[in-house]
Amino acid sequence: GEKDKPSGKGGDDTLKVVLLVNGNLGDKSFFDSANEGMEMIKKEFGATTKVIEMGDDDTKWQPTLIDISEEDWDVIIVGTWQMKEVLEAVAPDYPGNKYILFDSSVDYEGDKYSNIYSILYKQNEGSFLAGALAARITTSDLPKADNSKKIIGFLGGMDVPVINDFLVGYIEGAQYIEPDIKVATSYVGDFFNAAKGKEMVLAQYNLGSDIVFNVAGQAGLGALDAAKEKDRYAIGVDSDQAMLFKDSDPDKANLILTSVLKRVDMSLYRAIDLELKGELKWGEAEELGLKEESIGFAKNEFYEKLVPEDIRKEIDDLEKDIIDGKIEVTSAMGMDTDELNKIRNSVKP
Amino acid sequence: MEEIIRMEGITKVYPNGVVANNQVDFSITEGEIHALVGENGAGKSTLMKVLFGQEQSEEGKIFIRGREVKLTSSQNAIEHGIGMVHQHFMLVPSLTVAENLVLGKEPTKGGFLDFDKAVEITKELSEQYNLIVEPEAKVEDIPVGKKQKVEILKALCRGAKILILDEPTAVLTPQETSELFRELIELKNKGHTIIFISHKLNEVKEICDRVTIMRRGKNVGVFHIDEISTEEISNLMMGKEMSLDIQKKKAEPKEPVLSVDGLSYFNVVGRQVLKDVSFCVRAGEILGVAGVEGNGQKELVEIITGLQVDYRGTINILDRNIDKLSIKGIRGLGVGHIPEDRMTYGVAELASVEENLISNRYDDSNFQNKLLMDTDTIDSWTAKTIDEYIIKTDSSKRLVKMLSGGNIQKVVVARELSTDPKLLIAHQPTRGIDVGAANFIHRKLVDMRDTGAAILLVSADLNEIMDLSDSLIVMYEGEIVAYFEDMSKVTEEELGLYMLGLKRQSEDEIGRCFHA
Amino acid sequence: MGNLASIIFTAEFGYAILRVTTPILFAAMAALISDRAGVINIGLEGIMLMGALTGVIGSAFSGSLWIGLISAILGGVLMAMLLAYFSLYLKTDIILGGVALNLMSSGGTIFILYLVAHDKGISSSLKSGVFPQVDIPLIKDIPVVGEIFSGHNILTYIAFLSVLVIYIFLYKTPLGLRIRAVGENKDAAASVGINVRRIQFLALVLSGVLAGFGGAYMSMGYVSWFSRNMTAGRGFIALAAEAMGRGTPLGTMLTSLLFGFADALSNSLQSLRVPAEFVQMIPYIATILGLVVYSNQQKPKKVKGEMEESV
Amino acid sequence: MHSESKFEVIRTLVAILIALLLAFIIILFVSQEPITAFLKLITGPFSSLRHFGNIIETAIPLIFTGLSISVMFQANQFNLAAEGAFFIGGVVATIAAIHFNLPPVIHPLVAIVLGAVAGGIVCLISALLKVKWNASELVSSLMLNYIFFLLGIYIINYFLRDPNAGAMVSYQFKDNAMLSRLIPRTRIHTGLFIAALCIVLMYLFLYRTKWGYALRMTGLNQSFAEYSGINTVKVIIYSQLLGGITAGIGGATEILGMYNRFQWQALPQYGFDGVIVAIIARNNPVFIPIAAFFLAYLRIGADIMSRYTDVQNEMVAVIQAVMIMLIAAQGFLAKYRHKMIVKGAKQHGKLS
Ligand SMILES: Nc1ncnc2c1ncn2[C@@H]1O[C@H](COP(=O)(O)OP(=O)(O)OP(=O)(O)O)[C@@H](O)[C@H]1O
Ligand SMILES: Nc1ncnc2c1ncn2[C@@H]1O[C@H](COP(=O)(O)OP(=O)(O)OP(=O)(O)O)[C@@H](O)[C@H]1O
Ligand SMILES: [Mg+2]
Ligand SMILES: [Mg+2]
Repeated sequence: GEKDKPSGKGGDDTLKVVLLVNGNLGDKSFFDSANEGMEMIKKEFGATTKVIEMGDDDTKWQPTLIDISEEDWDVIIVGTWQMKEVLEAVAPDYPGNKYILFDSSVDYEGDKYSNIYSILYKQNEGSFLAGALAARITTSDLPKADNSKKIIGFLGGMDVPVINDFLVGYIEGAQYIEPDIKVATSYVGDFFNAAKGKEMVLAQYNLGSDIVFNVAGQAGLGALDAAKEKDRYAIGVDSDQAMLFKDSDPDKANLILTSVLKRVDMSLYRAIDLELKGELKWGEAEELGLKEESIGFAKNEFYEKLVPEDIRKEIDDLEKDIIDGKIEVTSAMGMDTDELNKIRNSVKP
Repeated sequence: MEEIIRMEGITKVYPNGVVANNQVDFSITEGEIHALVGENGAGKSTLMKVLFGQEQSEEGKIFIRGREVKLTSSQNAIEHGIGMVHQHFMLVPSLTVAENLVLGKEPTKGGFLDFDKAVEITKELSEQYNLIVEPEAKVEDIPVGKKQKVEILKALCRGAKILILDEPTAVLTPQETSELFRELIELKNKGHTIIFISHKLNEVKEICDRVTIMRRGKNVGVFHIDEISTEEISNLMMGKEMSLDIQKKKAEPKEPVLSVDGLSYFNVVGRQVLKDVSFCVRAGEILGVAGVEGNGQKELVEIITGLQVDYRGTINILDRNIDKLSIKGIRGLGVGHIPEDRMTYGVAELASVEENLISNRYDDSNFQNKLLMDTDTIDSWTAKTIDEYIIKTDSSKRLVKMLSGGNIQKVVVARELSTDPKLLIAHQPTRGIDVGAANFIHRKLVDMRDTGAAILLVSADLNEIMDLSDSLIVMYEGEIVAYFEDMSKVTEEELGLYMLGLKRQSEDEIGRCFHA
Repeated sequence: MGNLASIIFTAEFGYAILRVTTPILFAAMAALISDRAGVINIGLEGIMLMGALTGVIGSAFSGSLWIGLISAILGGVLMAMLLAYFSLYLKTDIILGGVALNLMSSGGTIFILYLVAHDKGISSSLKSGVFPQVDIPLIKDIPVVGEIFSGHNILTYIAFLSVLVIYIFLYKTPLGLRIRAVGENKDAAASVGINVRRIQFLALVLSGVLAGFGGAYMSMGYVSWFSRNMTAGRGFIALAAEAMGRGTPLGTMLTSLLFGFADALSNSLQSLRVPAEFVQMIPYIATILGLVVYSNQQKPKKVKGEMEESV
Repeated sequence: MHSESKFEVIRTLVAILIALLLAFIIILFVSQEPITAFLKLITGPFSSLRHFGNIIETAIPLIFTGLSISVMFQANQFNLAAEGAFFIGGVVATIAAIHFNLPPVIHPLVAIVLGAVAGGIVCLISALLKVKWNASELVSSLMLNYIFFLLGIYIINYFLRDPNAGAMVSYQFKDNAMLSRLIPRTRIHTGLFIAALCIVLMYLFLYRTKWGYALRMTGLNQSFAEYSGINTVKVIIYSQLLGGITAGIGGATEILGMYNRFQWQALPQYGFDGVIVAIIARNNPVFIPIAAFFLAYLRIGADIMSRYTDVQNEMVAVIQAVMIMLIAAQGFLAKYRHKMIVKGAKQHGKLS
């Protein structure tokens, strides 16, 4: 469905921006965040915006992009790696259009895509901090931590690069603090089976981990349920999950120490802002991380309340080191399966 | 006597377009046994299903004791005191006799089924009408004759005063039949009215008061039984005169074609169904197998034709051991098989007449044209066969289920005989079909014998067995208990004694049927 | 392997099996009831999903858990009635009807969720309830046994209780007798004046009730929200469990537990070093193995044909 | 018989009309612009060559799975593993498309043949389980779908995954491996010819060869087939093998025609759609393309509607389901049909 119709062809000079979601809204993470970005763009810049959900059938994405490209839009936004090749196939046919690709980058060699701006996220930076925090917590003497075992947990949606980028950062952060840490890792197999996510996380808690980081979309909400059931700690992702449950389920919120935020909204807002100022670098990819505030680490009231000050201080220092480039976090992007397995297996409990 | 039921102008068209009843009037008076006869497909069952509320007619009215009623369901008819025993058993095999009996009007205690009460009801009823059954036996374990009784009790249990019996004797032995007749007379004396459908005109003559004759969906006459002869009835049924007895010359048996030696068989539950059975069928003879159903005939036929494996003993067809042969392999030796249950084994009712006719030779090389089937050859062969066997259908592409019972059986017979088999296993070849079609089939069997085929005829119909067989074996509890080399010396009554296990020949006498 | 043992031989694992089994058991009982009446209900997946959604909506708007449960059951029953109407009255092929029902539900639940909550993924903006966990007196104090059997969601107990109820219903009540008669030989049932269609309709409705319970457990017990496609194939698994259990309540319960065991195992094993894909296969492979082991031992009739083709 | 087929047409049309009416009513309730939305749904698919092309593109995989299901259903084998066979067909074609070096035309053909073999194996397992252990093929096939999905994902993940890609997808296919596009500005690919060929072959197989004959007789009455000497064990096996092969060809063709690398993350559901197509087409290969086209038309219409208006495309799942159930409803309009038959019987003088 649409959010708003573009007002007649050409004519007025309001900015017209369209977002194509290759999936559906309501994921409580990625696409919802992009949608919020569109709201901000509409509100702050008075732009005409529209959001189109293209559903899960990937054969429908290209026709939709072509349809939209033939309409009159100033900026067409698509996201994820899956849309990258679709965009590469379509964009050169419409040199007059401008496209933004988030969470992936087209292949700029050969100057073919001068009308595309790509945004990449350094989610590994955020999850590095999460890993460091988790390692500190599990060895601490906090009430719900089990400091006899150095095991922490990770729940991924699917075994795919973006998720593994989170995982690698998480493991690296944890090892930075506690070299012989163990990380129990499970993948739900999809991003919606919350019950399965819950089961898996319960199993991780049973294995002795006392804090679990979920990066599994809706399935990850099962992880938070498991935390509540077992009264153990959790780390959220994408949106600020503690605040999400603050009113509806305070017990749960009280266990979510922090969330790693992927601020698609901020990055889109930033891009349109730059575009209006005439500063956006078309034909290039930018990597945005902690520094650009496109990756965030939620420091909300629960974080303040639950995490002891000395640990918070340590995390702040780490964050600063990353922003300053003193710590460089390994990325799983482009890593082959063997290498990844080596990392995963090295910390398996 | 008062008229208890009157049906006026009943017209029933089935969804497939068959006009099964066409403006039928039908009436019965209280306390009579009324026969309903007609060829297969004449519309007898349909008319009765309309009366039982099971089928709704397009046109027509039904009156019970002069009052018009609308019968829209069996429940309705039951409430009006009508009960029906169907042509095919309507029982739930895994339930007990008592459960089957009370189904639909179960006795309860505190909301739960009252099993004891059900058994009690069954016992009472069974004693009252002298129809003896075992209430706690599972229906799947009891013999056919008993099932028939359960069916009748079912109707009585629901307070039926008018009983419709659709071909109740088709599956019974002479002894069972006369037992049933005694019970029917008793019911009649207790004030019940009975509608009796049968193809066996002598039975009709025996116990009925009046007879209604149907032909092609119409009522062609109602008579007092004393006013009409069986010949006249059958002429009216068929619309033309027809001779009923079969002309056949004496058999001249030659070498054995089928020899069965020491055959034993245990069924799935481990019961021994066949015990050391040995016999031969020779070229040019029809060997009849008489016996009450369930005495091993079915298994015998299934083993010889390859439908059943895991037996002990030796079976040779034309000197070839069939132990290692598939059904196809056995058929390849020149074996034809008219199965007992035509709707289960004999045809695929949703396939066309043509497709049904070629099922045992569809891969013959003369039906093949390289990779594809040669439709021209098949079409012309089919047309010829339909002609030869006088199968009534408007097209060879018509679905078999649209044919009448007699014509369906002709399709089976045509298919099995047209390969010119050296050995034909004919199992109940005319069960439940009309006289005309039955006669036709009997004549074909005799013709085949005359051209040198060996025929094993298994039938529960004694008339058929006595008329057709050249020699005869009788089976009882999985054993051969008698062998008659010459049929002229056998009487029906004597056969009955062997069939019921009351008499048994000596081993030597029996051994003569093994001609090897 | 030591690790494996340390996972399986724990009270938590036993507890997890019962928890994982609950929705499957409900659905398997639903499959059983309709199967015994002679109608295959492939639409269980969709019925359960709809129940999960309507339960959440009912609970959120009434603020009452029990109204939520009733809504879930109603949602399930409505879907089952739709299937029953089409397959029994309009003679739609029951397998196609089931497939269509699943299609309708997977899209329809999202459509309704969007209308109600303006969200296409998850109902977390609706404040729906969660069924309470209950401790069983006495049993809860027994070590290990108590940890495994006590403290479950109330719906888990209802699920296992339903096995007994269905057993009694099928074998000890008039209606159960009629359902079995209809399933085995509907002509026979019809001939004694039983309205076959009505019995089958009723069986499908009961099947909808049970699947509705299963749905309620998914969204108000297992987790506390509805999310798209959250039943994730449990309806199909239940069909397998029922087939494997050969249509008897007790057998079906055991096979559901077997699946629950396999699923719980796969959830736990992941944290160890086995590729995720293979671990996730365990429940399905277990089901197939179960089918093989438990399926009719009687050989298909004509194996002889394989030995030799012709003379 | 003639009036019979006339009736089928009428019933189908009425079913479609009712479903569309229902669609319109739902749209009235949920939309600010109901007329536009409805028009988009109906006319959208024909509004441009590209949209029409989308229908054909969508119909191609449906034809394959429809054929696959229909051949198995004709043999009375309720095997739903076409879903898994389609998926694994795509996976295996991917292996060939990435690892082989072959000339054009040959390359996709080899890939498709391998996909066919793999698809065949999937459905064959159900058949063997049934023949050996009497395990219900319906149930085992539902389980096999999951197993082969996971196996396929494992293969892609561990052996074919492109580490430079940002999602779990394979390397790109060799250029030679992909099926060429037929009509500019659409993605209609040469898979359409393969589909057409499969339809013809399947028709000839089922209705003109002895194996097809044996298969149909087994499906109509297995006892009859056995009694006639047909080796039904063989039929059970080859019907499902063939169903799997057809689905496998479908998966391979879809992957090589519509994608340049493997990127399915979940079962694409074409197997279940195949059930719908097959049943609407009454399991007859001749009607399969019509049914597939119709289903594809509906789905494209829904996409276009949701793209241009405020109606969610999920709504169409409801409409589709109702429409499908009505079309397949033998008893829908049965009274009217019966009247027609009685009238016909009267006209033919069968009633006096
Ligand atoms: N359910 C049905 N659907 C379609 N046609 C039917 C149906 N039942 C019977 N017929 C057809 O209606 C005609 C009359 O059938 P009916 O069973 O009433 O004959 P009948 O006199 O009882 O024959 P039989 O002696 O073989 O039992 C036949 O042509 C038969 O094929
Ligand atoms: N679906 C149908 N459409 C048209 N005609 C049919 C159909 N079904 C049966 N018929 C024909 O209607 C007539 C009456 O059918 P019925 O079954 O009563 O035959 P019948 O005269 O009893 O045959 P027979 O005496 O050989 O058993 C037959 O000629 C039969 O071929
Ligand atoms: Mg007839
Ligand atoms: Mg009859």
